[in-house]
Amino acid sequence: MAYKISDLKTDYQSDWCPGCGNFGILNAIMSALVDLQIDLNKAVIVSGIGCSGKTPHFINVSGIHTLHGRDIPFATGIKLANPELTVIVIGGDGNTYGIGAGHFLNAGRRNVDITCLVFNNGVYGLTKGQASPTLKLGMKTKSLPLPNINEAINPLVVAISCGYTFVARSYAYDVKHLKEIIKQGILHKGLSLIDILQPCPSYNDIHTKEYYEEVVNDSKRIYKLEETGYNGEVKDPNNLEEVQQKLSQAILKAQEWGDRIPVGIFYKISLPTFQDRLRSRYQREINPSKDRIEIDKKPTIDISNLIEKIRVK
Amino acid sequence: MAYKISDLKTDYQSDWCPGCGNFGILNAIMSALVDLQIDLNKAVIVSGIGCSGKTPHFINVSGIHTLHGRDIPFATGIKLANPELTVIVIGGDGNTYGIGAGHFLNAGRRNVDITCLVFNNGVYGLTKGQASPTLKLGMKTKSLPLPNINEAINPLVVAISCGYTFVARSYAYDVKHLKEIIKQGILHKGLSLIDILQPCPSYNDIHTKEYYEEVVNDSKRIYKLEETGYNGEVKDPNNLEEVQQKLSQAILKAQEWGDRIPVGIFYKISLPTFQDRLRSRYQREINPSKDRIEIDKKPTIDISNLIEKIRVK
Amino acid sequence: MKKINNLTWLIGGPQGMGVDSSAHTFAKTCASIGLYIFGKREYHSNIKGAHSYYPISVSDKPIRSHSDNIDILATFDKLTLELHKNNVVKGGIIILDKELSVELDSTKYVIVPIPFNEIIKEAALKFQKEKEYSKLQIMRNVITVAASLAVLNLDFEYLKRNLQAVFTGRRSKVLEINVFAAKLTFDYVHSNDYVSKSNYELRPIENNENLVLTSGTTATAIGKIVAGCRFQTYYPITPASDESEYLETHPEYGVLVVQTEDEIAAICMAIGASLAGVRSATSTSGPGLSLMTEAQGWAGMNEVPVVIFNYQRGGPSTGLPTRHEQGDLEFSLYGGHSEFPRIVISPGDIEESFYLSIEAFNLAEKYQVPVIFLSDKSIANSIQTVKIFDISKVKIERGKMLSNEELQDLLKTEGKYKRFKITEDGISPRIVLGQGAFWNTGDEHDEVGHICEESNNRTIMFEKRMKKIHTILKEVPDSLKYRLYGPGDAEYTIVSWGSAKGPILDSLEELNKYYKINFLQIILLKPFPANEIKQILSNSKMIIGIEANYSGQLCNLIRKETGINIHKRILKWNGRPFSREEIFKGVIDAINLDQERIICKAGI
Amino acid sequence: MKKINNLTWLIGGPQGMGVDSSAHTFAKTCASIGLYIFGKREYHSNIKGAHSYYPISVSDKPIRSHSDNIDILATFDKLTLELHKNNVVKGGIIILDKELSVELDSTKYVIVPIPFNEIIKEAALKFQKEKEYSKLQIMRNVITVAASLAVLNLDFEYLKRNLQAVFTGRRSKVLEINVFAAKLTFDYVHSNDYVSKSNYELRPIENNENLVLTSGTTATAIGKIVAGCRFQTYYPITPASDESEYLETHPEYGVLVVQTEDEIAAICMAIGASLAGVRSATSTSGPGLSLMTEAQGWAGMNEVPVVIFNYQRGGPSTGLPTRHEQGDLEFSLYGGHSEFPRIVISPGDIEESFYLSIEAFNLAEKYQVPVIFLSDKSIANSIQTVKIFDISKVKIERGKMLSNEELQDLLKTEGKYKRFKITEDGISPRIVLGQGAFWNTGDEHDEVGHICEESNNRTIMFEKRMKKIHTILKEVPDSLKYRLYGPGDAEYTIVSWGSAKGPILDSLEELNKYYKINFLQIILLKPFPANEIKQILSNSKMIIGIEANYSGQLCNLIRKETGINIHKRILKWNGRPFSREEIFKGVIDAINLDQERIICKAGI
Ligand SMILES: Cc1ncc(C[n+]2csc(CCOP(=O)(O)OP(=O)(O)O)c2C)c(N)n1
Ligand SMILES: Cc1ncc(C[n+]2csc(CCOP(=O)(O)OP(=O)(O)O)c2C)c(N)n1
Ligand code: SF4
Ligand code: SF4
Ligand SMILES: [Mg+2]
Ligand SMILES: [Mg+2]
Repeated sequence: MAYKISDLKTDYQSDWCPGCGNFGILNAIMSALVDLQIDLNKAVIVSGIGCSGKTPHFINVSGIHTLHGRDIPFATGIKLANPELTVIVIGGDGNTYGIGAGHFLNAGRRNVDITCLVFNNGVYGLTKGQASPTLKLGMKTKSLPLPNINEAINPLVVAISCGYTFVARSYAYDVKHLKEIIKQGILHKGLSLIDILQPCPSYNDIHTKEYYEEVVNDSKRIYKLEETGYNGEVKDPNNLEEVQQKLSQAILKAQEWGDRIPVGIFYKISLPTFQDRLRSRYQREINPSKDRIEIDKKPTIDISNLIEKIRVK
Repeated sequence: MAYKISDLKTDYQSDWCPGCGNFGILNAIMSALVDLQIDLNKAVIVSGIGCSGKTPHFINVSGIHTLHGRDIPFATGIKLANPELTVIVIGGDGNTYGIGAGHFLNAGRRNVDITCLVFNNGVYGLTKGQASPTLKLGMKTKSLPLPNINEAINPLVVAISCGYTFVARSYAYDVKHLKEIIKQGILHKGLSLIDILQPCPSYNDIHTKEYYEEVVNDSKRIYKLEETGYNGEVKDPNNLEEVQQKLSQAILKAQEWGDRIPVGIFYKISLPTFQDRLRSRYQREINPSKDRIEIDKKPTIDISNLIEKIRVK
Repeated sequence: MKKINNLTWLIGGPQGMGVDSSAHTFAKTCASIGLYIFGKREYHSNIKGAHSYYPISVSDKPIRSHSDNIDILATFDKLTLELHKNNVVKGGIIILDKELSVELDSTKYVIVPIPFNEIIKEAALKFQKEKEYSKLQIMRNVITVAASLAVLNLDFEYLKRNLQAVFTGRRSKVLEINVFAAKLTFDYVHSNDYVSKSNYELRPIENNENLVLTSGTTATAIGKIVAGCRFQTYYPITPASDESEYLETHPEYGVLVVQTEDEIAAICMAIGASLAGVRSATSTSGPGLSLMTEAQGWAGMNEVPVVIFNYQRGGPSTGLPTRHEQGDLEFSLYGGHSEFPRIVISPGDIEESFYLSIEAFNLAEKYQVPVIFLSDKSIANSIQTVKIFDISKVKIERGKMLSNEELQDLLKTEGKYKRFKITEDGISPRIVLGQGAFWNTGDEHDEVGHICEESNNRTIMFEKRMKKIHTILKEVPDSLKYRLYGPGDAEYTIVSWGSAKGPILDSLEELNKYYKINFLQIILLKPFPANEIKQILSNSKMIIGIEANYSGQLCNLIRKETGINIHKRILKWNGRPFSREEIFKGVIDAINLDQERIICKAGI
Repeated sequence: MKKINNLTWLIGGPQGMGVDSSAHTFAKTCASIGLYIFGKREYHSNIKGAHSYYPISVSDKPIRSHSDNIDILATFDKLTLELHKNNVVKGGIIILDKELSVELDSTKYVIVPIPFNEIIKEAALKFQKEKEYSKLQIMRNVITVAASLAVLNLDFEYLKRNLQAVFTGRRSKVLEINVFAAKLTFDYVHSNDYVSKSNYELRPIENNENLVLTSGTTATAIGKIVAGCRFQTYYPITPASDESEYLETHPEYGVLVVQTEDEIAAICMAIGASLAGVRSATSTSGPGLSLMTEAQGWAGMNEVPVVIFNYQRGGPSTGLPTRHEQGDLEFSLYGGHSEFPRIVISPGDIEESFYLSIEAFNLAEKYQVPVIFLSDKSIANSIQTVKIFDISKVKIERGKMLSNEELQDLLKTEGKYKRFKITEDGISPRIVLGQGAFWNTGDEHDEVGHICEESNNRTIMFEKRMKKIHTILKEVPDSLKYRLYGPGDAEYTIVSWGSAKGPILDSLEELNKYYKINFLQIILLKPFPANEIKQILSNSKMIIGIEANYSGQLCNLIRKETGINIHKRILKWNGRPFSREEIFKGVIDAINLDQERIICKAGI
């Protein structure tokens, strides 16, 4: 029988601040699971550290709440060890683009089939509102004693330029849109980044719900790419020209910010996942978790060929 | 009196392999210093770990041979502590784009006035030729037992998208071109990345001197951007349209690879450096190394205002 | 008869609702009438809503620890009442919302129900802020404090003066309404005659000591400013970041503070700045310290003075980010592959945090080694009245740094500057970037600083570095190595370190009524002053180790370094610091019970 | 009379010029005639050109260490001659290029000048490769080996057979020319009558032992395959990466090898894979281990079995990347903030590397803890003839893993699966990702795995984890804790660990001619088997610690854990492993000299 959202709730009470955007995201994640009816035993939520990092405790599938910035490597190990698992990764913007940036970038090189959600609130929430790597130069949220001295990075452009095959943005309070994007991210075979604009009412008084939802020049600040005819999907990955064009378009679009903030899928391409590459390297499907390594405590592997090579003759 | 290249040599013998591209780079660095007549007491070369990392030992200015991937943070600390120093950073491609990627990316947010050279040879040289983050998927150098299973990143695009204000590429065996680029990088006020195509004859038999210098379709594979009329420099940093256009142009251009490989300055913009930002934060020039902290072993600072605030009254 | 000027007051409530600021107001007001204060902050790793609380001990004598026994429990939510009421002493006072329906034993407690909503409403009316009624709920804090001070029969003026000091700047526009609400509360308490029911009273006293009321992170930050630290890096982490934020909010003192992308960058930048001749530091807690492991070895290898301020918190891993532990000792001693000289010092309280942070830089520069300043959450987040920092006691010693003239002379006589010149004491004359060329490398190197794999050079250069251990132990004065409190000829010796000092000192007098006991506080943990410690401990019939960790890391260290066995261990790892009652009982038990480990578990 | 079948042969030359392959050919050939081999590889952290060398000890009895004394020095460059000639014994043989003009004392050495160029030319001519003359210089290797074996009067067929084994695949097309050159060399040596001048000879013997000739990294890699390790991560680092590359080049055994972006990712991925039920490991050396500090704590906190293979090399920092040290012990014991249970085991040689790497996974899974397998550069890079790996001895034990059926039963009876259920022995039944929902967090947690800051839970949960220490010490058999060699009732006891075992064993017999000495090798370093070790050591009149580090880390550990003082320490930190002569002399000195530390410095 199909499971419902209520089946996905744990006893563990979420302890986010009232009005936190995370509630919307939590909702969207659970709804996406419900819509897709992902096998609950096979779903894993892997998170980093931060307010965002607490999410797995609130969802009734396996939850691995890891270290600050290391969620992607953990998730990679999990997925490679058992490719049958559906692996969703959750990190804060400080977590993923700050301390975890090296993994964030290098993960692109592998295209492992996991879905990374970044709760982007412009601050280090759980440590009381220091500027995160997505807060722009000169901004002064209520949590900062002085204006931000660092420039922001553009996570979408970085992701596109280092190999992510699904790059999208959504908004915490548009649960419906977010849910759809998450579903597509999960369904996408390959590495997905979904950057989620997440108001943090406690510390970020600049990127608030009101800000994001404000109507500027007669249209909502946040608008949906798909509603403008934008299509980020590469139809034919072998068509270099199309790839080039979609890539440039995505990078350009990702730079739009201010009065108009686009959400949706910026870039999507179907390329061999790490699993596909392993298949050709090992000449078979690789699922280490399925390997029976012992029978009655005796090793199952035959190493006589290896021994033969070093044997003294 | 002006110093010459011979004044820049140390007693310490370089121990690179015969034919290594690093010799050309070493030459270019020394020539750049000579051309600019940088004050030798004020020049510092900071390196990571790898064959590349040994470079400072061969040059007669202060050389800080740091940890694998940590050269940029060390250099940042040095430059901020004493902005009068000329700081040149040297890292391998594994060093800077692999283990050091988190710093590489986040350094862009600060725009500290240092010049980063990356000796890009496609392999982890000093550990015997494993694939580096710039080796493309499926390539099999002579050092690899099996074809590379990871995709490459594009360091130029990443640098541009995370805030580097001078992004260039050059080639180890074109010492003249490389020297000029290094000079411009040093003169540029802000964070520079110079990615240097560096043949590693011991391990990389794909990106060889012969490969780079090959004539394909009647023209040399490596060609100079400036010779094609390309101009990566933003004239007016306040002109958002120009910035946008130059940025897109650079990102597009940086994707060219194969039969035609461009070298030169892809992107250049004049923006406030971290030092400039500090100046406005502290309302004076900040050079911690010039602060006299004691006189006759007595602290020079007056903390009575701070004490007043916590004083029991 | 009323108990005068000696009590523990506790306030609790949901995080983010003003518990801290109430506690500070209460503490400051008490301090302002000449009393001594110790306050302990307990909070969850959560931004809003979880239960936090803050006991403040007040005394007419210096006080350095918290008590498990609450004399006055001030609450404005039910949870606080539930959680803490069992710790209220008989005859204690419970202040609560009049509207809360709870059963409390009024023969045991003096119950003071306060009509929070009525007071707030009245104030709102008076200031025409009825529409902001829900926002005004924040005044529950002031009302709670006012009720407490009223019951204690303190003159309203003292509170008023402190409110004036608190509500400044942006907040000055709400000063008046707060004062008004406080006054209403005072009047309410007085008119309902709770004062006479109270068994406690506060009275202003003469206090000739010049005191400050401050926390460990602030004391350390000020210490850094005095020490001449001009470069500080940090990556946000509880409870360390308070210190960096203090420095950040005081740019006029010229400390360049850099928030880095991670702790690896933090330590590497600090080392870089030090190479340019700047006293530099980084502040962190457990997980951050773990990430600084590799770079510490580089600093050791290249003999770079750099100071890591580590505020221990509950571990391992993320652990209990906002809770106390003294669990990082062994890691601080041995973090990093292979061996290199390093100094580990640990302050025992807020006052020492100030002076020792200055010494940390002196030691780093004199011996050209990385220094770990091992503080802890309890020191970091507690507040205490301590003697005003005496700058005239402070000396800044930068060790063997060559001036430009000295360098020129050296170049003339020796031809070449050798950064790692072999010397008797293991310390080489040092120049900084900008003065002239020198080389560093994480590889083993020759005297000049170039990579060198030759085997004899290795033997000598490794030994040169390690020689500094002997130099340090020879030169560092006893006062930086340890402190001995209590009778010199005691039968029993307590040995401890870090913030356990406070509750130990606070129970030592009482303990000495029963046994002759002294207390050895170890400050220099690495290199370990084995000779001195051995001598002191060998006079003792029974040695009792006290530390807030599972295995007794200091006890183990002492055995390793001196061969002396610590007979009893009083340990605690539930995330809460020792109370003075726990120490008292623990020591009595240690002496009397046939039990090697005594585990303390108090605290909510 | 000639010395038969007992000699040390050494080859040296510029890195990248075939020193290693020459040594392997020589070693294999000697092994193929029934002899025992120990070979030590010494090389610079450099790709091409720096001096490297490789002594091979050959014996008719098992041999486990290198010698400082060279019987046969085979060189093809002058530097090698200069550096090593003083170690050649009187009557030893020096093989060199005839064209080298060097002064050598021919009364002391048997000098065998070889006309390398002539031989190469003749071979080139014969195979019509005159144009490739400079490329053919690589044949100097084969010629040197051929000259050596010829002087030792071994039948050419043995070398030929080994060359056939070496020159396979891509290289088979150069087999013939190499054989031809080797034969020319043999003929040259014979026709110039160097054989009769030689004081050494090799003769095939009957050897009933079934042997393999292998290195530490290979033995460990094969051990992993047998153990069922199916996920291995690494970031390139010397000397560890050889092991990962071995696994990478054998994909048919199904070990998924991932080269990561750094060592932090390496350990985190391995932990991740383990959570999915796969035996997983990562291999590294010092700097990498330093970067794995934080994640170890997470694994400890979440009770995840994961094995870190750490090949110690010269430190601190980058140190001496290709040289030996046993310096990471203390760091392995205490790496990471706060405390968590962990196992540290150390193999003493190549053979143990195989069996212990399997045990490492068993221990990790049975006790659900991170395990550090502490090997070292000497074990990693040495080659040795060891008994063929006996798979029938191997047991795979996965501990308390629940099958799906068991999980269903549990859910029926208990309602809920609790990953961190409190149990007597501290170990909770384990399920893996894919079986059902469970939670992990680096925060302190409740039995289910959710964050929990409550103080009693903390006390209990911390204790639950630490309880495993007792369980481990109780259950692990003595054979995994230590090994005792030599007389049980010895007056003197050597205590050591890791690769120092080889030279100690190789001198023990000789030492026992003078004193009654035994040798205690400690394998399980954490948790420390204090009771067992204490009992063994307390019988001894003098305990002599031997280790390749500066301070004697094991000696210190023993004192910490048992209170027993190690009387003498034989130490070495010049980057080269102990030779058997050093151990012999060191122990004699330890017994006779009034000197606590005996420092060894041999090796180039
Ligand atoms: C290695 C390490 N450094 C620092 C911390 C402290 N820390 C906990 S949460 C956090 C900030 C998280 O910010 P972000 O990733 O943006 O998540 P958010 O709380 O905003 O969701 C930090 C720095 C840590 N847990 N580990
Ligand atoms: C933390 C750490 N991990 C691994 C190493 C080993 N290591 C030394 S050099 C090197 C490779 C360097 O490759 P790259 O940065 O590309 O420099 P190259 O040698 O190619 O110039 C590695 C991985 C190290 N020194 N430190
Ligand atoms: S601090 Fe911000 S991100 Fe964290 S729970 Fe509160 S509102 Fe949400
Ligand atoms: S290995 Fe490659 S990069 Fe390193 S020195 Fe040799 S040729 Fe140069
Ligand atoms: Mg955030
Ligand atoms: Mg490289």
